[in-house]
Amino acid sequence: MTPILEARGLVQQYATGRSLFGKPPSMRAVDGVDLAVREGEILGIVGESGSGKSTLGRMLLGLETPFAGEVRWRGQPMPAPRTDMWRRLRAQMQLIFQDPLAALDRRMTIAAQIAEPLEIHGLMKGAEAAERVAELMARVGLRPDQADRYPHELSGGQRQRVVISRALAMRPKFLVCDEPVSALDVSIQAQVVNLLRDLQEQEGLTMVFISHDLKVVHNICNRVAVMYLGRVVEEGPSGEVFGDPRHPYTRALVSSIPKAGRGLTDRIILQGEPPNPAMRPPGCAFHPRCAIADAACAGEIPELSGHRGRLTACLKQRAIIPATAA
Amino acid sequence: MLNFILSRMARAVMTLVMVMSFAFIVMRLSGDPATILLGPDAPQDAIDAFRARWGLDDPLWKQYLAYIAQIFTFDFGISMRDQMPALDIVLERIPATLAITLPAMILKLGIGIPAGVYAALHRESIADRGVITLSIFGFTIPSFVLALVLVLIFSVQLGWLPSGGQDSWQHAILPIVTLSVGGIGIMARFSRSAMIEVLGQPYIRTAMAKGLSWRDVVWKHALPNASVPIVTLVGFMVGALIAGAAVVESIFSWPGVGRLIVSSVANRDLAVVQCLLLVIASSMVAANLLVDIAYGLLDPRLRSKRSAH
Amino acid sequence: MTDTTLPEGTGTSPVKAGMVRRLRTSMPLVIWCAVGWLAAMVLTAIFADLLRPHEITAMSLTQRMAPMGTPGYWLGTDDLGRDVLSRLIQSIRVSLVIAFGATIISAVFGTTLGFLAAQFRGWVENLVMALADFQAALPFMIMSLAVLAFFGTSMVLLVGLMGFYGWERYARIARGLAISASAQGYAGAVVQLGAKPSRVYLRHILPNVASTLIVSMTLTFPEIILMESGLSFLGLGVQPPQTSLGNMVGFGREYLTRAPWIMLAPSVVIVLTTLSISLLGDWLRDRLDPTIR
Amino acid sequence: MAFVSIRDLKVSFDGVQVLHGIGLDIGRGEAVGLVGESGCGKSVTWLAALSLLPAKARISGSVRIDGQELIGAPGPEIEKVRGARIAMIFQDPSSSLNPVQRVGKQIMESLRLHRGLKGAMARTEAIRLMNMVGIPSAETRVDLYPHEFSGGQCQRIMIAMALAGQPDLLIADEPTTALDATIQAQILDLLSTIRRETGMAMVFISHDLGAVSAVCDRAAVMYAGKIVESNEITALFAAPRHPYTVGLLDAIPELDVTRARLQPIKGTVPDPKYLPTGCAFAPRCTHATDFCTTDQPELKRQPDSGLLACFHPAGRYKTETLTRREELV
Repeated sequence: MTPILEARGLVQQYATGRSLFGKPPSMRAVDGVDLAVREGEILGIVGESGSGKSTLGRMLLGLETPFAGEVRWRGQPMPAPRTDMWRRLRAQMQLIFQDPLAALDRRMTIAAQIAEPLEIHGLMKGAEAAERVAELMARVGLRPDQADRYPHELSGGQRQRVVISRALAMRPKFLVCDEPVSALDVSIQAQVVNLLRDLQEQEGLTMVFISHDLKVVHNICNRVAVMYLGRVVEEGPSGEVFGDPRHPYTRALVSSIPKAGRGLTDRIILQGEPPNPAMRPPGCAFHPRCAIADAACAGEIPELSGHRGRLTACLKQRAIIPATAA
Repeated sequence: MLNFILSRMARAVMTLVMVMSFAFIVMRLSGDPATILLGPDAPQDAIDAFRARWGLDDPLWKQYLAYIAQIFTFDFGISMRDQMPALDIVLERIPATLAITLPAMILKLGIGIPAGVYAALHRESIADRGVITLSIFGFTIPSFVLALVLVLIFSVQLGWLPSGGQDSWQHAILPIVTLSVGGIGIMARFSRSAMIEVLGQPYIRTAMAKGLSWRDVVWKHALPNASVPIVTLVGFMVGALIAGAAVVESIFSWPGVGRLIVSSVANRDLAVVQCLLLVIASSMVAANLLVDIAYGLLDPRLRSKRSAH
Repeated sequence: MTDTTLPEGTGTSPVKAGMVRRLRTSMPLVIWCAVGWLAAMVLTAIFADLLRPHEITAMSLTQRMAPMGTPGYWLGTDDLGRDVLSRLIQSIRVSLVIAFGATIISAVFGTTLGFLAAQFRGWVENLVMALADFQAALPFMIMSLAVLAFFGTSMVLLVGLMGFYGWERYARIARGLAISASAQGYAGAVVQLGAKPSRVYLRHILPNVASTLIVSMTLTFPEIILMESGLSFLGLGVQPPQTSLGNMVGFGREYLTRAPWIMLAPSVVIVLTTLSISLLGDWLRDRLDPTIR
Repeated sequence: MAFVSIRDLKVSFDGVQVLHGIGLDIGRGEAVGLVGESGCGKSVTWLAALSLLPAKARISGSVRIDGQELIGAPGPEIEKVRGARIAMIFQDPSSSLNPVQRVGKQIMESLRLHRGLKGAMARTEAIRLMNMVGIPSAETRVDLYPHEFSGGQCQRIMIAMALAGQPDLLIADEPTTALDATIQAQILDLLSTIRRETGMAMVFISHDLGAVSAVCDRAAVMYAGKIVESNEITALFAAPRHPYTVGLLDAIPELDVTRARLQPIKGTVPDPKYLPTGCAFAPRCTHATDFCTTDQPELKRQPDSGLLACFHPAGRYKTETLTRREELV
């Protein structure tokens, strides 16, 4: 399958402050990511805070211009943000935010907000638009009587449904969901995850699903990329990556998930400081916390490459594989 | 910390340069600086000499640089009324102004902050309502109305205090009271809301959960945090004091900087006005710099941030 | 996800439909009085020509310094025998026109600059913020005095000058709110739907920040009245034969002992007006926007 | 007798009742989990017990520690309990520490208060505690400010501060919610280690069933201001009986099963202002009958183990539930 969206060598950096003398210090949020999203798949991006996963998501959508590298949508380069071409492209790709209350205008009814993309892109008006809004609301499980409500009158799960239906209004092809269920209660999370799965199947959407919650990512995604300090350290089908993690960071991440009904046994507890993009260690960024790192790891940045049919970025890959095979 | 102070100083210098540019632009827009600084009645040869000296026929950017250089040599021109250097006239008036503004500042802080903090600690009580009401009255009564009412009561009716002049310490009482009332109100109100905000923070709950007595929670945790925003307001207070001095000194015939600015504006003694503008701006900028440094000392988070904003 | 914010819904924001009703149902008496007084002032300003019993410059040499209660001159007359009530009515009009005009100029100017700073960032933002710092560093009164000294006093200049009062506050508020709305908020969401900046700012950000800006206006409005009356009191604002509240107080100051009524009436009007707006602003702030101080 | 015992604790804010009679016993050295979604009252229970709620909260019922009543007790008496007997740590560690005071000083404050340590001795002990909770190079970092530590380290400092008073019971209110997965694992590990070493009791408040089962012996599930089920951890997870507990467990995806559709609980958590008259969970419950919508079930001791408040519990051998759960595996 040809990828619908392709990212090559993406780098993003921000100035972290101002200096009176010399160059202002900068922080690399994303540090060289290659990624291909295939049509109709759900690609998960997991990582902890500071891994650059949200920045990557915004660059994939063209909301931010990368410092280096490029994003191609259906083979074409991504137009610069806030140009007319870019605005037209928004009809095909949409972002779903973590906090639905913040993403909605609290002074507009939800029907007006769902209709907004239709107005912006001049697609339909009046009765036709109202019909489409009603259809969209039904699609995401909102009741018709909620059309005239304001966002604060709805519950968290319902608000996220509004955001989702607004994103779907233009029948987009590509959706980036940035932590869409993290702010929701456990029992509501499952409702929204199921909704996203259904929509993806029925509308043939391509999705990038960004989350720190491995369990949710595993449930919804076909393929997953694990990020650490701005780089992808492991990529593959989600069953394989979570079932048999290869990179030491992925292994620790998978192991850190407490399982209901089981105690704290056989867990890999990572030591050391949490990752800080402003102070990236030399070489493999993970080596200071890695149990199997040696001097070589501090000297060379490992590239994401194939080892026994799996993509990992670890110099010790050869050392791990015999150990697990034995 | 050094970096922090340096960045604040850079900002202070920037502001000063902007004030000078402001004075330059206003001066150029309003007419010929030679007649402005020397007065309309100056003899023609004096005007010509002035023009030659300050290069008024040069391009504007050269004039601007010359103007800045002039200011850095503390040459602000000659007062057209008194034929004295403008700076000398201004400096002569400063002690009188300090004599009323410093006590007023002490009153503002000494009464305003405790009242606001007390109100915040006893929310919804009678004392709280009293503080809110008095503070609103405090800053809605114009200083000139208050001054006249005070004169009417204490000088005209009761005859206890003099209504103007600078002969004894009694003369300073009414100006000081007038100057401080509005500021006390603002200070009390702001301290109250700063304190209420701090009391709602999670670390106050932590301090309570630790087992500290309420008194210790307030003194050791709430007040040090509330002092951070309160200090910023002190910077604004300095500006308000100088502006207030213009009105109050005029009413009470107090021979300070404020009265000087009003009279020189009325007489269009522009060299003095320009000098006053720069002197006042410098003192304001210096006060704000001190406030910024105090701010940095009180809040360790600011110190380590390199960014100026 | 903490439970301490219970009960849910207490912190929710008001919406247009419910707002007016909620404001009306629980207005305390003092706010009613404030609103009543302000309405009276506005009506006085509008119908000043009809309400004035005498011309403001009409001198009656036989009735000089007539005390309050003199038939035909209910608030007395001044040293030239001009009717204090008529002058007061005209002063209310002048002072309110200046204050309203200046408040609107300053709000529009500041908000526009703030939005520009938020939209373009970079050097535009730095310039706006540097100007705001400059404005805050120099007492406005002193700046006004300097400008008036160089240019002389005129009504247009006075309104224009007062229109700069407090713009930096609106600019800071508008910039801050617009940036936070764009970063992770509703404005950012609408931008990524493909909306143009005009739609984002006019349809979304402006209605959302309006309540905060209105609260700021209730803060600057009385301050502008105080500023204008202060300047006029010093003889540097509104010039005779025109009259304003501060101008009247300044004039009456000469006759403090012999004819206190000349300054009394305008003083009371100034105090009641600024007090009413401050009370109303305070109350509005508590009701509309609990998040700002 | 239980070390801390809560009886019929009720709390309301502005006339809206959020706790509807909580009863809970904590034994010495026991680790008890308190599970529930946001707004169910799990934190309010302990904030009420220690009088840490805002003044507008109306509290009734009884909280006893070794027989001493805390509800309505005078301020100084509660202050003697806080920190010394019951310590508490909170969800957001970074904002729970005083930002303008050095962390060492904040720990030493507790040491002076509860153990009378001063000066160099307090400092040495503060460094020892920081080492104990796993702050590297504590000697040099004792004089840093909270913003110079990461969120996970701030939580470690909070724990050190709580340990300074050598409490008998530690209340951990969502201590890992704001932290990343690998840091969460570190803190959970630290809490279990400390409990093993000091033998203090712990109440672990969390919405994360996995985290609770990692550190607790026993757990109580709360819904809409009530405890609906409580049992030993193993029994609770192996054979949940309240439909809400069952629903929560089914709603969480697992890493080691196939990617089947999740089984969400329908509907939303009720608004505390408009609670249903019967069982608060009835509108969302698949087992509910008409009776459930009119009558409130009591929390009753069950024959085998645990407590349960439900008229139609999911039986251990109820085929319907079993098949549903089997589908997942």
